[in-house]
Formats: sequence, structure tokens, C-alpha cells
Amino acid sequence: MTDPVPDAALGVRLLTDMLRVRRMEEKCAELYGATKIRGFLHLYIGEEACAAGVLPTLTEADNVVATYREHGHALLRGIPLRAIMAEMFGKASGCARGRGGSMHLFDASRRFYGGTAIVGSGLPLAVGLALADRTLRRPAVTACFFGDGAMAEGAFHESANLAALWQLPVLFVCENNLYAMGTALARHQSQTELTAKAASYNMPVWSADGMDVLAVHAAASEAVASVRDEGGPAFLELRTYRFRAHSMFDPDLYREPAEVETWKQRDPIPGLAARLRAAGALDDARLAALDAAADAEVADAVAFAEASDWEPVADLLTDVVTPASGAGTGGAR
Amino acid sequence: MRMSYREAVRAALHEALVADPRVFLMGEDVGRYGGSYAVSKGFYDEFGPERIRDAPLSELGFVGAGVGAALGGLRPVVEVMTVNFSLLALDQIVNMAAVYRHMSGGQFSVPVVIRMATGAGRQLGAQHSHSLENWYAHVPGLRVVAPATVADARGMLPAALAEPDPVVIFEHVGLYNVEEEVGDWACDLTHAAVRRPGSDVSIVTYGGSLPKALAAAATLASGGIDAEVLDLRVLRPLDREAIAASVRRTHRVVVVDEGWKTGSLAGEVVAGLAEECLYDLDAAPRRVCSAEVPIPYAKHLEDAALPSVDGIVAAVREVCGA
Amino acid sequence: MREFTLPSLGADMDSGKLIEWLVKPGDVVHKGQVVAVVDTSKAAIDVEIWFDGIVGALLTEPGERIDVGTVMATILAPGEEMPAGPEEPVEEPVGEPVGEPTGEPSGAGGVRLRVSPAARRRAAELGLDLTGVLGTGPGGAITLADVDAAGAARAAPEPGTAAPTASEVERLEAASPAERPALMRQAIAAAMSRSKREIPHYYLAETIPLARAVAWLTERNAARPITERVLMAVVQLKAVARALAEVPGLNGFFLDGTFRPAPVAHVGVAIALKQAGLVAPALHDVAAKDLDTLMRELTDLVARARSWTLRSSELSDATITVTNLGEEGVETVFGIITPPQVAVVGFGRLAVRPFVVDGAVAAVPTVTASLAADHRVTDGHTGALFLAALHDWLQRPDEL
Amino acid sequence: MDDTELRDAVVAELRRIAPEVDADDLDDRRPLRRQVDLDSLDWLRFLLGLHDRLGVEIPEADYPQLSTLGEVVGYLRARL
Repeated sequence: MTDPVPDAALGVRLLTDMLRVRRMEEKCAELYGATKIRGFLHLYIGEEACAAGVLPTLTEADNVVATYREHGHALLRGIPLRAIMAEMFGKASGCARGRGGSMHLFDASRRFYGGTAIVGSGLPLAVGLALADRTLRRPAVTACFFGDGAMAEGAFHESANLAALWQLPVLFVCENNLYAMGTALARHQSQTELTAKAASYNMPVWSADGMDVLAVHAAASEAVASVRDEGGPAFLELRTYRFRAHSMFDPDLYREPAEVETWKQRDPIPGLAARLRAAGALDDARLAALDAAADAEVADAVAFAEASDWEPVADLLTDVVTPASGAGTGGAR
Repeated sequence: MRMSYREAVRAALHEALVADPRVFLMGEDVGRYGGSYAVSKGFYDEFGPERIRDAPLSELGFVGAGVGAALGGLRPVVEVMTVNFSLLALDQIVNMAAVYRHMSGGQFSVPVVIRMATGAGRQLGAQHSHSLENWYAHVPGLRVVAPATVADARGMLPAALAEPDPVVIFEHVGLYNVEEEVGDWACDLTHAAVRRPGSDVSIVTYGGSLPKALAAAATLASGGIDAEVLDLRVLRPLDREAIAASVRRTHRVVVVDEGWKTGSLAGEVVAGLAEECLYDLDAAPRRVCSAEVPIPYAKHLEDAALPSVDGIVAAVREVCGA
Repeated sequence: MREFTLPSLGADMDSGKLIEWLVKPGDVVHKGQVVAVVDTSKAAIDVEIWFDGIVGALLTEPGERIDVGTVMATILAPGEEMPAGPEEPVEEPVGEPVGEPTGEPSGAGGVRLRVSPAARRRAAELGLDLTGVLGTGPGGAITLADVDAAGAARAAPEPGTAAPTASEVERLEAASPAERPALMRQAIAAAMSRSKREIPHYYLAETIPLARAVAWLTERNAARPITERVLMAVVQLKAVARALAEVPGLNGFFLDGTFRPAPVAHVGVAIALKQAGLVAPALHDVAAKDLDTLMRELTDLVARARSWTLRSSELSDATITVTNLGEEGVETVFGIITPPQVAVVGFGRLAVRPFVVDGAVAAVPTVTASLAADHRVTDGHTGALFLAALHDWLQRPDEL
Repeated sequence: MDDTELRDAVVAELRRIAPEVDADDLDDRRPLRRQVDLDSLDWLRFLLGLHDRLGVEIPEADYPQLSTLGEVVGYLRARL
């Protein structure tokens, strides 16, 4: 039994997005095992509907602030997979020239502000970006993604307070995957209804099924419209689940396999595919073609990353500060 | 013209607010209250709540908002009441502002200016009196400056606002009432400055310790020791050339730093000299720092904990073998 | 560096045989730790060390019988480097320990010199051996100024004073005769500049009648062959040494801000080197020697000074200096002290002058003795006591 | 030993004490210690050298007779 698909074209597009993210990350896991990708690698597999549902509701003028589980957001914000893959390889052609890695993907031209790995640290940043837009009278929205774990950080509360107090255009997107690393929601939140916390700061809240990209899209559209129209912040909770461990370092001992299996039954990709088939918007050949295209994009990116050069060690110290800074307005006084 | 350090900071801020609509001042009680050190008194009425933005007691939040606003195209001047409070915002300064340019492969600069009061001497106790400049000076990606003269108080803010990267300005609480004649205040944020030339020993210092170092040099001069006083001005990046040049002239060095000695900037200065100028040294360097104790409240104890003119004089005499 | 010597482990113990070492070079040792086992002929006894440090070199072999007081090992202070070179003192055997064991004059026995890095580099540039150079810096370290002084003085000491270091004399000896005057001049300039810069001098003088001494000496010499004749200068030197025994505050070194009195007077004698300046080598323990011995030693000293064959110890041991310019007709000498000494005694011309004796003016041979002394160490009162004692001794030449 | 040889011997002894002396520059009639810068010890060493070389005993009381080089040579000549 499946829900109907109100907009088949949108559905196919979102399915395509999710597939691209899924195939990319499956390759990432493989490359991690092959030691091509190192460091921390946090996979988004299972949660693709969140990024895929929210990002299409934003415009190019809007800002995106993401977490360290941001490969999907980066890709769907438009950063070329080549640049993402090269970054994970640590190559000079990466979207942060090899300085960031998996957790720190950036693209100024797409207003993609990272890629930050201190839980909650992106929230004050997003408030500031929104403050700048408000001050400069730019009608932009800043979408800030974070997890349920960040809701325990002071940064969330300070940022929610500031954004509501100053009526700043921030869309707070909480990807609630039920675990703060390995600690279950009920073990880290006194109030597990996360929308209640946000609502206490006097902002409108939405909550959607994060395993249903169309539901995410619908809720995000409303929330973004609210921010844009009302000027103040909004909070969107996406109840989701990651199928894989927190990171490649995580033995995943804190979850029952059965729980993971139960959630996998709700995998957003086959779920949407089935609905699109039912709606006659997708057949095997189309699906295979989408899959093949995603695979090809990944293969191309891996080949690109492999072939790319390393940043010369001689350039180690570049971009710490702006060249020739410190000149001030005169000499030492 | 003659003005106080406080008036110099105020004049610099006022000028910047008038000159550039992207500039705004944000912090706790900077607006209606007028600033905890009265630096922004009257600005709220003149520039309005958007330009003079009173922030809730959310150092992490509003300093981070300053970082974000800088990324978003504004020129925020964020005021943190004291360096002790800045620890609540350390994440945004150290993990975000300082690294964004590098971590993004050069795509994002963060032109935020963060001002904070530092130092002891006002009997404010162990949570409002510390000198943690070295914590920030440790971090690549930040530019850390300490105006020690009224001219620098006037000049460093516009220079900082001209920077494409984050600048942390430390204003020593003991300096706000200092009055000096100020001529041309335009300055860079690169070079140290010789505040008193001398030939026998270099006293290297910064910020609130500069007046003490100059007083010590005057005392020493009457005793036949001609001390050079070098004001670091910029704590990151250190002007190592100026430090080395001075020591190559005098062959002796005493570093005065209100921070604690362990892990101090003074230690960094001395270590740099050991690396670069060992064979120019004619005596082991000395550091005059704060006693290794949280700054106590009682006046006599606070005084005893801090670098003193007498302590500087004694250290100089020791390295001079006098 | 400190020395670990065989202690006396009983009132009747004069020597012992080392059975075994319980430590090895590089070991950290603590006060009270047993470091060796020694057979005292009564029993095998554990020998403790009484200070902390790091074992440098073990100088006694197991099985070796050694006297009490023998240095068995060197113990380094924490952080001190192991001596690089051989432990053997090089060059001339040194008759007496050089100065006080204060770490300076430095360099004896392979101890690492305490030299500032800048001074070290300057010394390397000048090719100077800093052994024996006195340090004036913190902790007695040799500073840039000390090296410059030594470098200038690499040939010479001082007018009426400055004792050049062993290395300086070596330099001078190595230099060609044509080079020596200039080198000597530099040395004197540096040492005297330093003295005048650092030492607050005070000056006293007294006219001393020598009628008795002249008569006594003339009579004494008349009875002797030329080889046994004694000069008045020797009588004066001996009198100085005897007076110093009574007023010891003028005899010794000022080091590290404190005066270190010398147990005996090694009197430096200023010897003009003709066109090449002057040196002030020491006559050792003058008070203990008779006039004939002193005369012999002085003659030898002058000959060797003029032929550049002085021993380093003679150049660093003087605890006070005597300068005699009477030969040139000078009335009174206002001397400059050679650091780290604290006084210089000057003698002017011996001449017959009107002098009041028993209430009447008489023609009496007199000499003006002067004292320049370091006001950091003594006051004029001490100096006056010294001149009075000198006066008295010169009236009793037969007791000298 | 004639007077010339004796003078040479005296000058040689003088040069041992004062190597810088040039024999040709010495004026036999001027006081020796003014010309050569000899102090009393030098003088004694000079006389000691003459004593060793020539075996002549010179009492201290005779020193005033030995002012010039000529006087020294004459004094020695008389006692050889």
C-alpha cells in the first residue's frame, strides 16, 4: 500500500537526487575501506530524504549551513560530485582544496557554508548570516541543518533565542535520527518532542517524516515560505534514521539490529520508487537508467579524484590568512 | 590632540559607524547602557538598535552571529565584556572564525572584529581580571592586537576593520583612563614599535604592561641602565624581526607579560629568541609575568600577583649583572 | 661540577681500597645515596654522597687504594654537560688552585665555562680561549664585555695593575714582537676601562720615613756579594704583605657581588715591558718568604716577564698589586685596581726630603705610599689602617 | 780584552736586559739609565750579568761611579 504521488515529475527528480547521494556514499564506504578516503566519514545513508526534500525549496540566493554529515547536502546544493570526491581524497581539486575533507565541504559560489564538525557550531553562524541578510535587506533564507544531538547544545538555545528575538530569516532544520552519536534521544533530551523546545522560543514549527521525501518537501516548502514571508525563523523537525553506524569508527553496539532492520523497511528510496511505479511515473528501465547515471557520475568523480594532484606541501600555509593582510592604515605607531 | 584611551576607542568606533554602513557594534549592554566601559555611550541614540545591537547574555550566540554576519558581508565589531567571558565564545572564535578561510580552501574570509577588555588592576577578582591574550595568539587564522597607547587605541580599530580576516583586539582595563597626546594615529597591524630606544637591555612587552615597562626604564636610566622598550602591538603574528633586531642591539632581554608565565606569550618571545638569536644573548632572558594564581580580589594581593615596576627593574638589573 | 672525594670513615682512617662502584657515569645520585663500597682495612663500608647530581666521570678503579680526600668521581649539577675534553689540566702545572672555586676564573680541569652565547660567539670570532677569563655577568658568566676586554687584552694586563689571563699571555707570546705593543695596549685599555667603569675607587697616601730601612738595607747589602743584594722594592713588597696580614680586607677578589678574602697575599708586581706595556705577575705568598727568596723570585719574574715566559698561574693569582713608579721620579702613584682585586698599592720616589722628626725638621729619606681601594669592599678607615701598618713595618725592616 | 771588546761585552749584557738597545745610539758620556730606561731591578740584573760574565764584584757603594757607559767600562777595566 502506498500513498499517492501528487507531483510525479517532482517525485522522479527527488528520487534521482536521493539515488545520486546513495550511490555516492556507498562508493565512499568502499573507498574508505580501500583507504582512499581517511579521517572521519559520516554516512547519510537512510537520511537522504531530508536533504533531498529541503534543498529544492531554497533559491540560489539562500544560504546553507550543514553538519559533518553533509555529503548529500553538498551534492544536492549543486557542488559537483567530482569536487566533493576529490575533497574526500584530499586532492587539490577538491571543493576545499584538500584542506577540509569529508566533514568540511564548502562552496562559496553556491552559498554553501560548510561542513562544520563541532556539534551546534553552525547555528550561531546561521544566525549571523541571516543577520547580514536582514541588515542588507536581502530577501534570503538561511537553512541550517543540525541533528537531535545539537538540541542539547547551548548553541541551539542561544541561536534560537537570538533568531526569534531579532526576527531573523533562519530555517532551523533538525534531522532527528534518534541518536546523538550513540546516545538515544530519550537518553539525551528531557523533552523528546523537539518541536516543543523550538516552539518555546516563539517560532513556528513543523515536523515531518524524514523517510518520506515528498513529506519533507511539503513541510519544508511551508516552513521556508513562513520564514520568507514572516521574516522570522522557523523550525523543521525531520524524523529520520541512519542505516549505517555514526561513522566508520563506530561499531554500532548501541542499537538493536532489529531496530535498524525495521527502519530499513522504510528506506526512502525504494519507498518512493514503489510509489512512482504505482503512479506510472517510473518503470524498471527508467530506474535502471537513473541508477546507471548515478553510478556513472560516481565513477567519473572517483576517476577524477584519483587523477587529481595533491596540493603542493609548499602551499601548506596558504589561506590561513589573506595574503598581504595586516597593512592597516599606516605604519607601526 | 589630547584624549583618553576610552575616547580614542570611542572616536574610532564612531568614525567607522559613520563611514561604513556595513559596520555595526554588537555586544552585551553596548546600546542603551552605553557599554560596560562607556565606550559606546550615546551611540544607541545616534545610530539606532540595528547598528548598536544589544545582545542577550549569549556570548557563544552573538559572537557566532558576528562571525556569520561577517561571512554574510557585514563588518561586525563584536564587544565581549571581558576576556574571561570570551571563553564562552571560544568555539566560535577558535573553531569557526579562525579556521574558515583555511578549511574552505580559501573561499571564505571572516572579517569580524572582536574587542574585549582584558587584564587586572581594578580589583575585579578571578573571573574578570585575567590576561588570556596568549590563548588567542596561539591560533593561526586570527590576528591578535593589543593597543597599548592612545594612538593605537585610535588607530587599530580602523586598521582591524580593513582586515579581511578575524581580528581580536585586547583593551587593557587599566588603560581606559590613560590620556596622551595623539597625532597621526594611522597604523598597521603588523609591526612592533620601539617606545623607548635604549642600548643596554630590551624590555619586550605589550598592552597594559607598557606603562610599567616605561616607568621601569625611567628608573633604570637614573641608575645608568639604558633600556629599550619594545611594544609588541601585534600578538599574532608576532613581529619576530623587531624583537630580534632589538635584542641584537642590546644583547639582553626581559619580557613583561601580565599573563601567567607557564605557556605565556613571554615564553613564546623567549623561545623565538633562543631559536633565532641565541648567540646574540649576553645573559639568560628573564620573564616578568603574573604570579601563578587566579587574580585575587584584595588590593595588596592583586598588586603582588601582577608585574610591577619594581619587579621589572629588578629583573633588568639581574640580566645586566648590575 | 663538584668532586666526590674519599671521606674519612673513621678517625684512624687515612686511606681505603675501592671495592666497587654502585653508580656509573650518567646516573642521577641523591644526597644520602650509597655510591661506592670501600674497604677501610677494618670493614667494607658503604660510602654515601652528600649532594645531589649526576655522575660525571669515575676516577678511581675498583681495587685501587687511595688516600682520604682523593677525588674519586666528578658529579655534575643537573643540566650541566659532561666535560668534553680530557680531565688532565693542560699546559703548565698550576701550583695553587686558581682563585676561589666559584666557577671563575673558569675552565680549569675541563669544567664547562659559564659563557653567555653572545660572548661565546664573539670569542669564536676572535679566536679567544676563554679559560681563565673572569665573568662579570649574572652568575659570574663571561659576557660580551668580558670577551671584548679579554680580546683586547689578549696580550696584556694593566698599568700598575691588570693581570692578563693565561690565554692572553699565550696570545702575546705567540704574537711577533712588532705586534705586541698594540695588543698590550688594547688589553690595558680594556681592563682599565672596565676597572674605572665598575670599581668605585678611593685613594689614600702617606709619606713614610725610610731612614731606618735605608740604613739597614745599605748595611745589609754592603756585607753581601752582588748576587745576594736586595732592593728596597723587595723590602716594600714584603712590608705590604705583612701589613695585609693585619688588614686582610684589601687582599682578595670581589666576585658575584661579594668580597672573597684571600688566605695569603700573592702580590702582583707591576713590571714595565719597555715599549710593550706592562704585566703584573704574582709573587706567591710573599709574607711567608724571606727577603733573599723574594729577591730571587722577583729577579726571575722580571726576566721571564720580559722574555714572555710567564706561567699562567702567575698572571691570575695576584690578590693585590703593587706598583712602583719611584724609579721614574714620581712622587705619588694613583693606581687603578685590576679586577677582581680590590686594591693597588703604589710607591713613589725614594728621596731625601724635609721631614719632622721629634719636633724638628730633618733631612730624611722618605717615600710616598699610596693606596687605591675598592669602596664596595672597604672604606677609607680600612685603607688608613693598612697604610699605618705598612708604615710600621717599614720602620722594622729587620723583622720583615 | 781591549776597551772596544770590553765595551762590546758591556753592551751585550745591556742588550740582554734591554733588547731594544742599539749599541750605535748609545752615548758613552750620558747617564746610561736615562738613555736605556733601566729601573733599579734592571740595573741590578745588568750588574749581575757583568759580574757573571767578567767576575768583577761591584759593591753597592760604588753604584754612583757607574753613571755612564764610559764610566762602567772604565770601572771594569780598572778591576779586570
